[in-house]
Amino acid sequence: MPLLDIRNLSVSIPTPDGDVHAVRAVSLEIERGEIHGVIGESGCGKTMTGMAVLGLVPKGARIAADRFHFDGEDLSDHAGRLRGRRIGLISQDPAAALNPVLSIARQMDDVIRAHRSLPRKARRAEAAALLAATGLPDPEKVLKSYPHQLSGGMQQRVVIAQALATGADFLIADEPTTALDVSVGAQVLDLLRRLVAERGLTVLMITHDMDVIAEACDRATVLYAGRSVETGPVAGVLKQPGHPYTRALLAALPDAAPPGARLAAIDGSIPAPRSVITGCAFAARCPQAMPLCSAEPPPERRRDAHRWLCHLPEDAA
Amino acid sequence: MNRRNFLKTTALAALAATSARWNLAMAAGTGSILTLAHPTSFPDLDPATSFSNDGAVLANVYEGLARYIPATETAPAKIEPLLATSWDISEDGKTWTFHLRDGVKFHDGSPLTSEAVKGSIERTRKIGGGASFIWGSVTAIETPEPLKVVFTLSEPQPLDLVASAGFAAWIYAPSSFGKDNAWFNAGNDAGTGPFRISRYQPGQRAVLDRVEGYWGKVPEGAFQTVSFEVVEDATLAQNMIESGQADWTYSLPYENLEALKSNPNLDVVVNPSFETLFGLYNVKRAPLDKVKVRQALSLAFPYDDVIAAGTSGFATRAKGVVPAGIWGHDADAPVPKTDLEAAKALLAEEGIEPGLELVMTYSTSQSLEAVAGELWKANLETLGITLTLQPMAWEAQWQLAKSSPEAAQNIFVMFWWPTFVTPYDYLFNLFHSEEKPNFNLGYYSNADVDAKIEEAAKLSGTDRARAEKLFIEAQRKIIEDAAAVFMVDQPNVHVIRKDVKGYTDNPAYGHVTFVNELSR
Amino acid sequence: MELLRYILRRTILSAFVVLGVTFLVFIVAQVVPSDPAALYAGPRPTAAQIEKARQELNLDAPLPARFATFAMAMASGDFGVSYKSRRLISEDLRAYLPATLELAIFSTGLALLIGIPLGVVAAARQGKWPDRLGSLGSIAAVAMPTFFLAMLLQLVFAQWLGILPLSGRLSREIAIGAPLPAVTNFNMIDALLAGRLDAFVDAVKHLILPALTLASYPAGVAMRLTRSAMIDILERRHVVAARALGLSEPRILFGHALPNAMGPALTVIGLSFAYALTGAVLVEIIFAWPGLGHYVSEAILAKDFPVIAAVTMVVTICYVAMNLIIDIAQALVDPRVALT
Amino acid sequence: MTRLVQRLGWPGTLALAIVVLFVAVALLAPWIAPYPAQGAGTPNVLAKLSPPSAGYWLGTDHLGRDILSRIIYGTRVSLTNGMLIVAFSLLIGLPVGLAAGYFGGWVDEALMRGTDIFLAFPALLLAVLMAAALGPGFLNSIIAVAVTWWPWYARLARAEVLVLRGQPYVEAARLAGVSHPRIILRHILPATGRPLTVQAALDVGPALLTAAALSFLGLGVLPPTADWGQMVDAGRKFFPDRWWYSAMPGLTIFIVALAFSVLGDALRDRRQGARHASA
Repeated sequence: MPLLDIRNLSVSIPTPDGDVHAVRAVSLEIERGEIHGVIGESGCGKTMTGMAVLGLVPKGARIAADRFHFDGEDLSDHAGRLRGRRIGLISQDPAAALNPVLSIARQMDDVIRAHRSLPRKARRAEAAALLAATGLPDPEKVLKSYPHQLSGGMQQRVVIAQALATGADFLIADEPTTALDVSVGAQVLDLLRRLVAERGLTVLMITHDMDVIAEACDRATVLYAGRSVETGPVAGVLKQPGHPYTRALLAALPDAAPPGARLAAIDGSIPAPRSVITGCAFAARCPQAMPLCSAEPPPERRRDAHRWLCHLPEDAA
Repeated sequence: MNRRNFLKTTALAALAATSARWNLAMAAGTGSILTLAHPTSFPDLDPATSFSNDGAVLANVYEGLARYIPATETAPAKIEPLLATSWDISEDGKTWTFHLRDGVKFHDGSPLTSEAVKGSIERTRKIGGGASFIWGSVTAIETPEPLKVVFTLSEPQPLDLVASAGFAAWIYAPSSFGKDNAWFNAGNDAGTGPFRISRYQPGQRAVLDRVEGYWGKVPEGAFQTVSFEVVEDATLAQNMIESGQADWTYSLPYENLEALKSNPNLDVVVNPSFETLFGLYNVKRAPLDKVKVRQALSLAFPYDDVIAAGTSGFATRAKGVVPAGIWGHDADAPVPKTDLEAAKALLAEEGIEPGLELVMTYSTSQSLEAVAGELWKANLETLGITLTLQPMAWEAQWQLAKSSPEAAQNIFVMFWWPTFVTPYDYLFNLFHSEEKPNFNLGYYSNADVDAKIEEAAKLSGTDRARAEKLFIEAQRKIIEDAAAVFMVDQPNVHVIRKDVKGYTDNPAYGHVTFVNELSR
Repeated sequence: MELLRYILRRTILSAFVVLGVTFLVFIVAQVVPSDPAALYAGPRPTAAQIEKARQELNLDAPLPARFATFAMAMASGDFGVSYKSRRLISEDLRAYLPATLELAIFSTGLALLIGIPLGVVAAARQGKWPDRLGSLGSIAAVAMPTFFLAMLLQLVFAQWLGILPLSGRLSREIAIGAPLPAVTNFNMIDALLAGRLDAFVDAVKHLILPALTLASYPAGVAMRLTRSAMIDILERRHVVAARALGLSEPRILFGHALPNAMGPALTVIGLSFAYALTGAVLVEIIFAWPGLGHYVSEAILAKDFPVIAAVTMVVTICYVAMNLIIDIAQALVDPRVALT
Repeated sequence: MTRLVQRLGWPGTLALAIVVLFVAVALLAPWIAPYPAQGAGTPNVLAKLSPPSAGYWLGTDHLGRDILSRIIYGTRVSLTNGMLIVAFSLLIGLPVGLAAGYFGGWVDEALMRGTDIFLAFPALLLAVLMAAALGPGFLNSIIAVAVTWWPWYARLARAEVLVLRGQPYVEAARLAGVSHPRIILRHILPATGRPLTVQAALDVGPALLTAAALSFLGLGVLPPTADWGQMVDAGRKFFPDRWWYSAMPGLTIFIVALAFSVLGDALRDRRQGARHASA
């Protein structure tokens, strides 16, 4: 049984001008101990999927799913309880994720106190230990600092330490390296891999960066316009992509391009979030589109554990 | 009603616990405290320069040589001995000899002597502030005996009236002659009166305590302490008198007096005052240089309406400038009645076309003046005259009036009260010719009137009956010339708690309460 | 170091502003259509008395000379004497300024105490009835004419319910019967110094209605500012992060989000304080509160220029000083501001 | 109508209706006041201080004048007051802000430090000081408030200009040698004017409140012209026994100021909404 098991998740946000379909049909199966990458362009619904798992969707948003389970518990009912206990978050921009006007000590302490009843001194020691575990060289000094006094890498480590402090075994890492220098980003990814190995964590890695997928993940899921269009082991997805979108993503990434380059070079734009999509969402941009593509939802194709949704026959991939 | 009472009761019950203790403690003490709520502050407590509402405080701390007691229905007006027991006047009215009361002590313990009297008046004159001009005709003060003072005058003057004035006539201790204004205004005093100032918070209150060994009679149940509270807000003053937080107040809206009259705990004491309201016509500026136009304006004045609307019927019609209660008042003065037709005819005679615009100035702080103006304006509108009402700060109003007849207002509305009780004070100040007018703000000038006022002044010390006749003649001339519109004599309305005994209002001393005579 | 330089710069700027204000007050005073000498000479002066006053007041000196004298006097804290009462203005201020400051500080506290929690709750329950009710209340508070609110409060609490005093600073029982020693002229402090609980309670009771009147407008503003600041902050990532870390909702609202909203809170302190200082003109009249507003309104009626100038100067200096303190506090509270 | 409601929301629409109603009342005062003469100031002594009744819906004042008629006539004074205050303030503030923002440098520095001095005064106090110096009167009280009001517009205008100055078409005009006054008049003023006018229209409410405070202090219009603030003050000494005298004009001020306030909120929300949607 996967730790996280999602089938056909949809999240829609009502607005005066009609519903915004942030997530349309996402399916995810994440096994214990893996780092599972979720990749897609901005607006594809990857962050919203993470938020839905955390139970932090915007007010009034509607969540529906055929299955929405975490370790056997239905997230529709228990997201609030699991959040911060079993499920943790590592935010995109560590500078924004830390409260600018509170000291690190205070912010660490708040988290520890929320989960364990320890005396003050013990909490302080625990905070220092957690910071040390993330590879910060001088935890005591960090504790006395304010966020703006730390470098981006250090901030991200603090954020990870906070996530560890909750005792969560499942972390959602939302673009953990985007705001960082390349070398620092790589260190953070190494840290995450190490923590997964040492502490038996499971990580849902949200990213738009193929390099992150390649470097850090075991398996990956590609999202497009709020749907999961392809999923499978990283090797398969990267080497033998099934979906034309994945192929376009990879093609748009020239070998010479610096790692971390944005995914932007595909012609056309993603469907408007308010639109209703009947067929394949990628049909309008797909170089191989057929009339059938925009009329009917594509069927699932699979090659071992590697699955994707497309009207094109399997061998066309 | 029920609900309100219910809320009130619950709220009171809730508070009872906290406040009961000290309310009880206070109730025991309030009997000997008298609280007077005054609508204005006491700017100057120096007996030499005090010339305002501060007289209300000083009259309980200091005493003059004599005191004026106005006429009642049963008794004529008289001048009562105070620090002087008696006085003599020489044949020519120029030498006045006052015999001082024996055994009177100042608050510092020193005795009252002729030297103290001389010194007080000399200090007052030397500083030259306030009403010190009342001693203007005194050329010499001699002290032949410790209890005998002789005044020599340059011309005959009613020095008994001067000596009983409410300002600048106080006698104070020699030890204070060297003190400056600030010393007095810090709350120090040097009087002979029944009370001394024990605490003074400028702009808020003056608290007076009874002096041991006062020479005069002290009634049983007399007050030990009197607090002069400055309560500018009429609503608050009314609330205080109704709830018993204050024992005496005045200047409440006339409209509210009926309700207060029916309050079983209160007495509403209505008395004529020596304050009169009038409008001086600027006789040097066209078209009010024409008698008939001025007469027309006076005919258009809504005398009865102002009394009804402005004072709820409490005031009385002014009969010339000297108000009722003062000698020289002309009860049969030929004052006009409101008659718009006659006014129209007079205007037509002078060829005044509709569209005439006139400016009336009055003091911002006087609501009765505003009411009079608004009612008059409405009447004049029917005659085609536009009256612009210009409320101003008193100093600014006065300044404009003095500038020049051409630039000044057409009508100057003001109250007048006498510095001491003599018709001369009204007539000389307001209507006697002046090179550069100080208070003759209508620029009125009539040699005949001047002569009558001057002669009457000389006679008022020695032959008051003749003086009175001359004063009345001068007034009739002024009315004939329509130099001013005489609006109303302001009533004195004081509200006092019924359990305070012995209160009488003495209009010669505006809003003064002689606390020594009161008891509870 | 940056903080020091920042403070220095702000202080110099404030000093400059105060000088400008002095000049402006002096200029305005020249427009006053009244004769100071006539006022100074007393209620019903003779021409000679006025002339004497004119000389005493040095009114015939040329304008620049008079400005120099004026500015020097102001700088040395010598406000001269009132034309009307001829009392030393500095002495009067010693009695009136504490009364006004007491009211201003108390009402500022009240405004924050009412406005900020309401703003937090409204933001947390955005769009729900506490938000709607609060927003309506805050708009009403802002639109209510101060003087009318004062009258209504008096009517309800003093005259109908009778649970709070109608006006004044202390009950007469205390003011006359057992006066407080005037140490600071802040009644609450003086009462505590003298160990007089009765007087303390009495002083607080007298403060409530005028302070509430003055607090209504800034409380409304505080509520709206806090609400919008909180809504903004609650959407920020660190709050989302704090939620994801399993922190309790009150902890997030008050422990994490509110400290970020201190900026608006400090703004409100400045605004409320200024509002109380000037609103005092209206409120002190209605509540017979013996403070600067009361003092200056009398002076205005009498065109008593030295008093008007002194009060304007003192209030403006209080106001400028308060703004300076708040700017510095902003820098201290938010560690990032110190660097800008 | 429905579109209006959609745009402003119900409270905003209601507020707009109230504002329009009062403007209409001001324009039509002589025709809709039950007693036009009394509204204009003619006393009616016999009926003084009558409580609200069929004849006098809101009661009468101390000179027997119908309060309703007085309030209706007072609408003219109060609204004109509010409008003239913002108009005068714009007249001073807009040029100052334009000049400061457009020329920058020492002109900016000098003008803005000047406005700082005005802003350093607590506004009402400065207004009271000015009104006291100028003396009471309709125009004087307006000037007194405008003196405290204009620096805000100067700041607003300056901020707008700073944004506009960098716009390519302004740069282009400048490079093409178009004169400064012409650039300001042609390019800057129209674009700055619009947001400022909207702001100013909404400020009529607060301006009216300040003016009411001044006239409450006796520094407003001269009697017998009706004015709300002055009516509240005049009625205060009869309060609470004759509550209608103060309460009716007091409530009127409250309602009008509230309407302006709610309308302002609705418009601001709408602008923000528009920005959100376009983002």
